[in-house]
Amino acid sequence: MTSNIYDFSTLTGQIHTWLSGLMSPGWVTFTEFVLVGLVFLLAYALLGLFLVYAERKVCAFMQNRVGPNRVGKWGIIQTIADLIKLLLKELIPIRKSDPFLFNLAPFIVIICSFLAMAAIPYAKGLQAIDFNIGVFYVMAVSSLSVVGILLAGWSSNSKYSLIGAMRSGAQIVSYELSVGLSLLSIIVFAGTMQLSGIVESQANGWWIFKGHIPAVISFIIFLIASTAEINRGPFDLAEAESELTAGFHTEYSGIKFAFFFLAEYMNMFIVSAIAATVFLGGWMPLHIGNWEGFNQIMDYIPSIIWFIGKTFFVIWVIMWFKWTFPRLRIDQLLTLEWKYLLPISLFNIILIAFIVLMGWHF
Amino acid sequence: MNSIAKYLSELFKGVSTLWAGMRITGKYFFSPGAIVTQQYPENRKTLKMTDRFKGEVIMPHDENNQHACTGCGICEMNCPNGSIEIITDRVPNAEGKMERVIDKHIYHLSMCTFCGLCVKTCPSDALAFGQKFEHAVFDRNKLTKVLNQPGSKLRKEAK
Amino acid sequence: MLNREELKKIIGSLEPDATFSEGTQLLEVTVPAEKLYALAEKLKSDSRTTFDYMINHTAIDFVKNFTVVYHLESTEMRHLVVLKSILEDKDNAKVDSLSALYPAVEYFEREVFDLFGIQYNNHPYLKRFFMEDGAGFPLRKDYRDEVNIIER
Amino acid sequence: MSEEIIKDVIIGENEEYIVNMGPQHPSTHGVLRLEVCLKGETVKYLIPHIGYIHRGIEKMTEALTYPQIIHLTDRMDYLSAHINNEAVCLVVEDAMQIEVPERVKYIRTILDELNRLASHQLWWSAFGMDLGALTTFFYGLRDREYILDIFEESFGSRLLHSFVMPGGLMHDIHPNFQKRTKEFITYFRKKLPEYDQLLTGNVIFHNRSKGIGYMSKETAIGYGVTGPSGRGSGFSCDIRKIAPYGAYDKVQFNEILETEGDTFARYQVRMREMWESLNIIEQLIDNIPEGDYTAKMKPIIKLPAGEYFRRVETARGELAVYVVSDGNKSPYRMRFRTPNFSNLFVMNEIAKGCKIADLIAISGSLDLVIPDIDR
Repeated sequence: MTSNIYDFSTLTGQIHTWLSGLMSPGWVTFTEFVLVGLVFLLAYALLGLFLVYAERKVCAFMQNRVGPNRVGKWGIIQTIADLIKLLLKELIPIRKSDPFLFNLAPFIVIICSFLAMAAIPYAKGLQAIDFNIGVFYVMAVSSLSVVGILLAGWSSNSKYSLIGAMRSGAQIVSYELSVGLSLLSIIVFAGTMQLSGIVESQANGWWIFKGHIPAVISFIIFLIASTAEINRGPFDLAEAESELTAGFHTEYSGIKFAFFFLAEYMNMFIVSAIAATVFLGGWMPLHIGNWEGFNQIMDYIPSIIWFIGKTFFVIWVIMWFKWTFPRLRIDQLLTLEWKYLLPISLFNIILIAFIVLMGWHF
Repeated sequence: MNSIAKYLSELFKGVSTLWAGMRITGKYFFSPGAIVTQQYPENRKTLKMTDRFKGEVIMPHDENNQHACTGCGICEMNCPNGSIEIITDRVPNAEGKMERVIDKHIYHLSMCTFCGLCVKTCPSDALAFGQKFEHAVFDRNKLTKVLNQPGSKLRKEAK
Repeated sequence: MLNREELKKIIGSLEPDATFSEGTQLLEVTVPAEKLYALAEKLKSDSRTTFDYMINHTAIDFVKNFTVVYHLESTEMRHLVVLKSILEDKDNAKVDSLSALYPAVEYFEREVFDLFGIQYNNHPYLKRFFMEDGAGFPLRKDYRDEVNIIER
Repeated sequence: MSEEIIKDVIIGENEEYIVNMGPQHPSTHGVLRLEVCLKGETVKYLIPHIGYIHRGIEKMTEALTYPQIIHLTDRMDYLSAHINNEAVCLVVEDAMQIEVPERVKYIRTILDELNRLASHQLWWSAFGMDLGALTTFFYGLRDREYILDIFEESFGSRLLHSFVMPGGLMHDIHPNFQKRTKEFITYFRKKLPEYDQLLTGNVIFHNRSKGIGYMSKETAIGYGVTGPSGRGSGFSCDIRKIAPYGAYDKVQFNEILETEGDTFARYQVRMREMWESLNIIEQLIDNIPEGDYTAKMKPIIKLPAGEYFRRVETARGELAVYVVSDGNKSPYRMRFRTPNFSNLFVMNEIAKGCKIADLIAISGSLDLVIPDIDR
């Protein structure tokens, strides 16, 4: 049915056969590692820069402003200028800090977001590793970044940082539950944890449409909980600009600060990509049941465009949250999780299990 | 059962208030006409300050390079910050009497708070506010200005 | 709201040592420094006056003496009174703190201490306020600062 | 190990954690330093340290003439600059027994209310930002710009206008003034409901502000907390009602009182005051009588020897000016009882036992302007 979607595995297969003709299998694997790594590094940097720009533009339009418009047309290379500035800035050593952990923390944070990118299916056949436990892997890796944040807060010998880090710890650990449960609901629908499998299972409609109201509820819960997990407003307590100046990265400067900054935006990208993949069909075009003609037309739009479009829609919604709501207090944040989101998502899972048992979903 | 109903109604009420807020920001996101930012250096040509704008203190000169300042020193006396200094000179006039004229009307823009007392109290309306507001310079000394133009004279009222 | 004469009568009965100034905008009561606290306490608790709101407290350096001034208002009856006390000994000026009666006055008193050097008995936290490094008492008339003050 | 040591050292029951908030901190709105003693996230006590921008205005006044003093009062509470100016003028007019023309009274009252509106708008913007709703800042400032433009057209400056002189005004209002003010009223009446939708109704905002920083009426009176902060506790302290000045005795308006005494009550007082200010301006703007813009004044203003005391209601509370004159052209002693000075020190009382985030909300709801505290 999805025959005329371009499959990127043909391209990667061609590259593989071409490389195999040039060198021995060991070197082929090595070269492919390096190539994939380079592509990811490039994509990571470009995406990060673009997301910072997008955030600034989105918030500007919401606030009746123009946003960056000086560097380049519509300020499009503003973030590159910012990056150069950050690269040139002095790395300030903090007295009485733990230098090893202090320097290690930004790398932990950035590596975690980097690792999670590997398992996301960007287009048909375009996925670095297709784990059979893909959802589980992404969740595990992305929640590791709390270690980096805690280290950053503890090692920088600043009270603001420490408070921010402890808040972040409490927050990420508790919201992990809701994220897991809301993803679990779709796993129950799809019957697989493999991300490519989940995408394939949405060939006749996205889960948010197929799964009735429970899927919508779990999508909303996922959005809220993942916003909290990536420390973005209204859950940006770890940074809490007006309370803790900059929270856990108060003491960081220059490129180390840029790492935190970049990781924050990439985490936003990752959770949006997961949301798009699991709930909105990932790279799968909009298919409705067995309307063959409609589905054929939709297939002409390349799968990568579908993926990026959906991901950026979710990113926009997350930004919309941030620029509208006041920040929660730490106890209210935990109340929201333990008294509202968790019971609802547990109830939701039972409902979904029931629906699946009765075969009521499409 | 009652508590569950209360729980759910609270939940929905909360969500609806959140949606009300999001509607506002969403509305502005999709209405680029509401942008209020002024593109400052670009709109310099069309940017016109109001005629009462207190940009700096100036001494208007007419086309004959004449001003109205008699050098009485009232503005200097009234200035709360000492940002006006007047150096007067005595020169003989046509009838041979010594007459007071200003040599230099020194104005320290860096000290001025734009209270308007000098302009208000000037008995001969020699001072006024200029609309220029781009005062940034690299050297502080450039903010000390001599208001009377070189070679200017006191305007003689036609009697 | 009591008028001036009624207030005068009540205050006169509460504190026989009080003297009243004539021809002033508000009713001004001058009491000896050691009786200030007792009078303020009576003025606050007496149901006829109920001066419960301390608007302002400050001091004036009259070269010969310091005068501490308290502006009191009753939030129920909306009448105002000015309490004054003259401290003759300028080098060792001391007055009872009213902070037990009016929490607000604690900070006004710290300010006066900071700017005039008037000591307050029983003050909970009498430390320099604006000028934590201590640079004399600038609101005294004999204060000189060659560097920062331009004499006119 | 004794139980005490276990509590002290291992559990850390009595552990104190002192954080300096300020002088450079995003939410202290100026150079205020709060020495906050924390236990975990809970505030045990706090000590405000002020004086970072103490300029000695009271000392400076002793060397300046009365018209010159006016421009210094702008720099105290810069958000209600006009009302500060008026306070000094009222004192001078009181002392010299000058009857200012009706026109001046009307214009002054309109400007008072416009200034109050501008101040409350900035407060709303900054309060939202303190709580993390960053968009409020731009919406508030966007609408404040209208008022500032009106100010700029009439007085030449936007924030510190020194427009009021003893005996009247510096010059007459701009011909466009009435028209633009009316335009602003219609514009702002449309925008105020948006404020409510964006922040007032928001469930997160309710949770952040309701029941936080409770201040009883007795506390408010005892600490001298005036203005909207005091009225949020039911302390009736509106000088515009108690001792009307300007044209306040000619307009119908209500003193806004809330009795809850928490952060939300203080917020509500200010929001409702904005509506009330619009009402006051609307009543006056069409009825400005014709006449002179200043009373006849001597060129050198000398106050008769004596003591003068006058109070006005600024956007933050009660500003009292106390002048001791010895008959010279500059005051012997001039004292400004500024509203924020008293409003600040109640913080230790009402912020005890709340979280850091609440501390920020409380300091936002008290609407502190630091130069006004330091003078």
